[in-house]
Amino acid sequence: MTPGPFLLLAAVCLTAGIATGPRRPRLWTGLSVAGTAAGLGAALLGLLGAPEWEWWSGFPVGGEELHLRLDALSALFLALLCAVGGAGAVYAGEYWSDHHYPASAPRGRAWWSALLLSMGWVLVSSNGLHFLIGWELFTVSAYFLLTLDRTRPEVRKAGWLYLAASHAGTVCLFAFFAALASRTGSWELGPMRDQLGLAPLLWLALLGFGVKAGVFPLHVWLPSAHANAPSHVSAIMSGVCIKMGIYGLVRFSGWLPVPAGAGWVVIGFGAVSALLGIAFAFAQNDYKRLLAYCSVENVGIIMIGLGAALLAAAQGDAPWGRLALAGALLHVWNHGAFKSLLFFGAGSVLHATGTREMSRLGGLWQAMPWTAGLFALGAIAVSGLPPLNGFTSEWLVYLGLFDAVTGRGPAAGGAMLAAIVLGMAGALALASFVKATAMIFLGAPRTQAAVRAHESGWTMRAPMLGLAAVCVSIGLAPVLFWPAVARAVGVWHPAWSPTGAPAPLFTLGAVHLVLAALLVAAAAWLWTKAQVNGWRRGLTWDCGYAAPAARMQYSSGSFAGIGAGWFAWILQPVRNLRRPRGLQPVVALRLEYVPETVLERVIGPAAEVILQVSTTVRRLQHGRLQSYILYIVAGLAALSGLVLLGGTS
Amino acid sequence: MISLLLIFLPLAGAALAALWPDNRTRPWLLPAVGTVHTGLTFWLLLNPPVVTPGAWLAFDPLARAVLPAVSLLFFVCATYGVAYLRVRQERPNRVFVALLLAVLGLLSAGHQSRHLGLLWIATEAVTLAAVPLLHFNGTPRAFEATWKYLLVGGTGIALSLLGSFCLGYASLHGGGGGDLTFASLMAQGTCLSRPWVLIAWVLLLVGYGTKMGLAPMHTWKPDAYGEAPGIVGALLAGGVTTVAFTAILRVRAVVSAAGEGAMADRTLLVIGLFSMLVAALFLLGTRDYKRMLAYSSVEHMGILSIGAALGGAGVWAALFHVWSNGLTKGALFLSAGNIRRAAGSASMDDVRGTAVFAPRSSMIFVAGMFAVTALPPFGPFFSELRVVRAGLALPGHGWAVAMFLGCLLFAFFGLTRVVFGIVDGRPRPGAKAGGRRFVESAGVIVPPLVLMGLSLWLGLHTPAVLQEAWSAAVVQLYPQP
Amino acid sequence: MNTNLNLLIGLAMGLNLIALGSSRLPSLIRAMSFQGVVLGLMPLLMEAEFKWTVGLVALATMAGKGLIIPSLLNRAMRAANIEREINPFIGYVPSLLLGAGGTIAAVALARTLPLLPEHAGSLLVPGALASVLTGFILLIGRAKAIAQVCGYLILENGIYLFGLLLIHSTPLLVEAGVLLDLTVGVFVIGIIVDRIQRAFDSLDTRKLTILRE
Amino acid sequence: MTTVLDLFVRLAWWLLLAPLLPGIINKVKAWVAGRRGPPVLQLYYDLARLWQKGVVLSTLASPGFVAGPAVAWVAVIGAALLLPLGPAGAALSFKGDALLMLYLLALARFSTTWAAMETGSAFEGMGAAREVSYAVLAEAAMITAMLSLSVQTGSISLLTMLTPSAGAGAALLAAGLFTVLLAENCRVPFDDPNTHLELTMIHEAMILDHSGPPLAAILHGAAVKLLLFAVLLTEAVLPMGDLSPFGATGALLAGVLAVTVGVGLVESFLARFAFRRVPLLLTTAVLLCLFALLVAWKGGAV
Repeated sequence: MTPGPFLLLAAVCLTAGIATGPRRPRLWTGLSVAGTAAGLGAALLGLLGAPEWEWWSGFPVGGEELHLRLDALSALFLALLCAVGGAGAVYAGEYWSDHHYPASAPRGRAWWSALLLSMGWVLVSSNGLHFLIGWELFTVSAYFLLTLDRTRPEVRKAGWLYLAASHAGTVCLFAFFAALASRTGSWELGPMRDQLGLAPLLWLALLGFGVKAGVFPLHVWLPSAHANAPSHVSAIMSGVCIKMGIYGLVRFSGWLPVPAGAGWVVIGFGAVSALLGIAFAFAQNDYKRLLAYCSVENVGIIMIGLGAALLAAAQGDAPWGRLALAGALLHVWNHGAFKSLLFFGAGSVLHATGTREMSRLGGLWQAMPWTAGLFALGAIAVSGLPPLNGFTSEWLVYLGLFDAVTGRGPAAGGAMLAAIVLGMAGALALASFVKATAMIFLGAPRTQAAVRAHESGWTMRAPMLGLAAVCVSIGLAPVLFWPAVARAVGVWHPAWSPTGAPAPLFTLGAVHLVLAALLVAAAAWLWTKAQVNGWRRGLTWDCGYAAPAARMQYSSGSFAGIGAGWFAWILQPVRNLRRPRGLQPVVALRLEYVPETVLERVIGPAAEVILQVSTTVRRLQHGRLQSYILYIVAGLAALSGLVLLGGTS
Repeated sequence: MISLLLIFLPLAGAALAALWPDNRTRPWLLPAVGTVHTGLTFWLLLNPPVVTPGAWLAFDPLARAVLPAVSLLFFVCATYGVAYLRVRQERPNRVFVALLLAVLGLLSAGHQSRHLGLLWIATEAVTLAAVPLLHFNGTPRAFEATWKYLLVGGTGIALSLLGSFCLGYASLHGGGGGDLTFASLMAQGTCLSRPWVLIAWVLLLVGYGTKMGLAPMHTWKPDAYGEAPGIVGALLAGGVTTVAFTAILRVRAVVSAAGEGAMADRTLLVIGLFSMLVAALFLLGTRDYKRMLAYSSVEHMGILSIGAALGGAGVWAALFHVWSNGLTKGALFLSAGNIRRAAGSASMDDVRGTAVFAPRSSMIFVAGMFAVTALPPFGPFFSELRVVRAGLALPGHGWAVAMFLGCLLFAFFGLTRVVFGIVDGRPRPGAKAGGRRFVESAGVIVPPLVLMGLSLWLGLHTPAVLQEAWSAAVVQLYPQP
Repeated sequence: MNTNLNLLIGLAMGLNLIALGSSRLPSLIRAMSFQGVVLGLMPLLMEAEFKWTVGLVALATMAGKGLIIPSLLNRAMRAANIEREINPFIGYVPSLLLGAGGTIAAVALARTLPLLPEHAGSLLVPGALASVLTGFILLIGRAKAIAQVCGYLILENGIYLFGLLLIHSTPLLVEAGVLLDLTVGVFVIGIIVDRIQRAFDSLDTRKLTILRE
Repeated sequence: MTTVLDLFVRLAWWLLLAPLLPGIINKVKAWVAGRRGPPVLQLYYDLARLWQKGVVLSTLASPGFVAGPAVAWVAVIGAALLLPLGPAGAALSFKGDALLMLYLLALARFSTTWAAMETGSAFEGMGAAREVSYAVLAEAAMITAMLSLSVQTGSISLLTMLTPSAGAGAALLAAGLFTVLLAENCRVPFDDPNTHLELTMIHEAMILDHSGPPLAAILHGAAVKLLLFAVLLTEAVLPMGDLSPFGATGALLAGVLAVTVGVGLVESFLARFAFRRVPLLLTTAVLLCLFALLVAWKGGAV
């Protein structure tokens, strides 16, 4: 039983989805679900020990014959793609319905299928040229999905930023693949660790894929894109698209020889992303931006794992690298699951209230208990707390780092710092998500919009339930998922090919199971006890203040105040403060907004300079013919100079 | 002698058009001649004729590698022309049609001429024939553009003639019998007098480079493309420039036969990169979407000359790019022409939301923009990627490739900025062409669509015969000793 | 025979300087047309015995450069009844100095280039370079369209001069040069007289700067 | 069977012993101040009384308001069970349990802050914000401490990590852990458990609106957490492995007592810091642990 037929079925369904999507929403949903299910089947086959599947076809595309390959590594990412893709398709049916968006919803369905198709193509194609084709197509279809609501200028702006940044990355990949092809003499991809000459190319890949993965400081496009996209698009962009960057990194750091120091660079980027990403997240007031920056953090965690693995591989395949990489790959799944869940939740909040500002929400749990509960679950998972999946993968990464430290190898120092950073990032993530859930769902509604909120329908809740189930099951039974991850690790580095779990995953799973049971039991017990003792509802005591108003609640800005203060050096918050004056102050105001520092403080000025140059140069085309002819003479002179310069051949 | 037929058939068509009485039916001559011409060229492409060594005019491998693209482009533009001229009933099209056909004939002559002087004459003639096409719109802006085109282009022409003289004198000085066919010049090889060859190369590069639109001799381009009808722009960008490019290729072959290949490649590389840089900088700021196309064309001419500088593989890629860029640019020019007629202006400042009132053209325009900025699976992606690969294959060209890619990136920024700037948003009230609604009839939509399709097909499944033709051309330019 | 030829070339070079120095269009046109006639004579001098092709070239040149185009230009001037002042971008004295310096440089440069024995003594190469340079100076330094056309013609005369080096071996190429005159014809008739005049009611190219950037 | 028995004994130790510590602390403070002070068993009485009381729920509170304390309580107990008790070892010990313990404490923090945010009261919000923010530094300190212990012992399992003494860096580690203990358990100088000025409180501010059984769960959980840190500190510093079972038990008890008294003394002699100086102190704790780590690493003793 090979994955081939499943992949074919998936491709057919999704292609049909592109064709039928605009006209036939129901059929499209069916096709998408069927296609992703088939793809998931293929992925599972690849993960559950089917031998690496390869397929050549004589049919050339772009002058290169098709060469598809599905090994455990690509299957791992394919599984994630299919899970989120299917869930998103269902979710979109209600969230971005023809009724609400008659203009863009049909377009959106077609692009969604195109996105899934092209990402799947990237995952299975084993030819540089085809990889690039898929890569570009998925970038562009993501762009058109992101800008579904083109009427809003800020959406267009975010979309353009995304497109520009992605193209910058793509240019690096052009160079990378072209150099690879010109050095190996063919576009074919595959393991080539023995050709040591190729090592330097990995730097190009790091740059190109890093942009897509949203590694700090290459993440500039990410926050605005994820915040302004329709939420199901944010979910797949954050859950899957940026993982394609990770896929590229893992894939090629596994296939190519690794330059010395790459491990240090990767782990360094990871640490920076993890800490600064979550620091930015903590300071946000827009909950979708908060989720976006949190993705930067999680990519950082994954990069820490990958970097540790690279270091280990460089030091004679120390086994702790295997743990770290396994943790990183498992975190790819976990982040995909809970971040999509959170974005779906954010979507239904946005759907219900129409605002992305936490300071305009509050008390939504009464109106939308399902969303609140599921979002809370996602929050616990993303904060890396037991007994959910987030902790499982972070725990593996920790183990890798701790082993590296106890091994006292040359990598110990880096591992120490990484572990400490990981700890701080975890605590900050917890803070951020306590803030997010509390500001959105707890307390009293701060605006009428929050009062009028309503729960979303089943087609939006069902995908969230599915993803929540994934989070819970990876948390409670990590052993079940270990073999898949172990195979992927084995593909990355044959020396680490599958053996038993190096960590007591079974014990952890058992502990999680017991813990979960006890938590539920204790909660129920306390609840009943409270009921038995009898309770009454009363106004929040609030130190005796008689008439507490919603506006008096702790706001998201003040909640983040302390933590954001510590990172003010990088957050560069822009404050607009008007203190109350006089005995009876009429107006008092304290607005704080955290800019995207790298974009607005670094790239913005640089762009200004370039535009200045462009303006200066464009003055030369001032319409005076005489100077045009002078230019010709100048060109003549310059070329003659060039010829005479090195003319002695 | 089919190669002569390729030249004289369109010229005859031109004469017929000049005599044709009826303004309404005259445009049909364009597709009629175009069909036959394209048929002939592709027949020749499929079974190439044997070339007599001394021939002055022949369908040699280089012509075979490029001319069909020009002919194909002309054919599609001709079908567009019918619909376009129907829209422009108010203007007499006698001169326009006749000269379009003449241009086709002269282009065929230029591509096929294997003689230094003949090549120059053909190029000169094309330049002159294109003049009235430029000011078809009859606006003062159009005349200004034409005047600049003539004087700048004329200077270029003059310099290329001087260059031809120098090359001729080099051969004379090297004991040549005054036979100025490229074959015999290459045969003379290192006998050619080196100083004269160097001078000739510089003059010819600048001269034909002016025609091609390489910076800093590109100044006529934005004006001409900005003011000419879309169909003329497409033909200039996809046809006339290619004659100049092939001319440079032929001369370069002679120069490298004279042992100065390295020098020639260096100059080509530098001028190519400079063109791309200038184009990128202009694209970052331009606010006129037709002039934007002109700068984009400058950029792609830069790509061509870089390709020509990168040895056999590079030339192969460049010939590929002649096809892919010509066809894709054609689609862009035609759809831009539609948008221009629908919106009544070519400036970003007064055009917005074309997706609302010209949806199909806008769609093609956006798609073409992505295609021309190397979005797979369209043709330019593959040709440009091959240029990059050829560059990385050569030692010590890393900086050039880096600069090449950087320019591509900035050009992308500029193009997307302008294109999305006009396509998106809410249309301005009352920005209409003479109040008359522009209908996106099949006649003006299908041709650009066809061109996009061709570009796609070229990329996804580059026909073996074309690849073979390009390889043959490379062999002609880089004869194995 | 070379001496006579050099005499004529010297004359042509002198006419370059006059063209650079002349401050009124008519005198510029006159200098240019006289140079055309001079150039027309040269092929006849270069030939030991009369060849009809050469004669044809000579005749065409004299007719084109000496008569037709100057008359067209004069007609254009009258039709456009523009004031005769040239009002240059580059002043007359600087132009003259540039031209003179250029001529000297041309002579110096020509000495370094290898020539066939039969051309060894002739001033053809320096003369050609000098005229080309003069042409460029006029094209760059003059505002009036007609003055620029004259500049172009002188540039082209330089090229023609150079072509004479090849008149034995490849007469066709030289004859092709005559096509350039056609270009000028197109300039003059097609553009200047009717169009620009009508569109801008002036021939001052400083008005032709709508299209920019 | 024995394992079940063992489990019960441990639970008894943790659940029953924990409430003693706050009593002792208060006694020490009273003694220093020359007062008689509340009886040592005061907390037991309070818990018993609260357990019988009814509950007042804020109108805004969701079920999470009651579930939060329960979750926190279970999480803390779970963390405590992972900690070895001198010679008795741990109930369950596996590679990486140290990290699980830290993250169980984090889970407790999450649920208490969550419950605090339920009421929409500004004071509770303030307390929660402080709790989660200072936890960032405390977490860093704890991870560093764990790192130094595992470098010391070459293991990531609490049982083996805590058996020997922390070696050369013991003093530094002790100081660092003690500071973290004060911060994590909201004692002076970070927080004042028995002030009544809400603006200055962390933990107390968070539980303003709790009452009845949930409040009991919170208080008891806090006591267990205090005991947990005391045990951790003691075992990290003292070489438990080298002592006889009785000696070890005695040492453990003595250590815990010493830590408790120490806390009491600190509370009586130190005033609460201004909040802007709190991060400084916590950073010092991190640095202390970091130095301990470096000593353990470069000390090269394995």
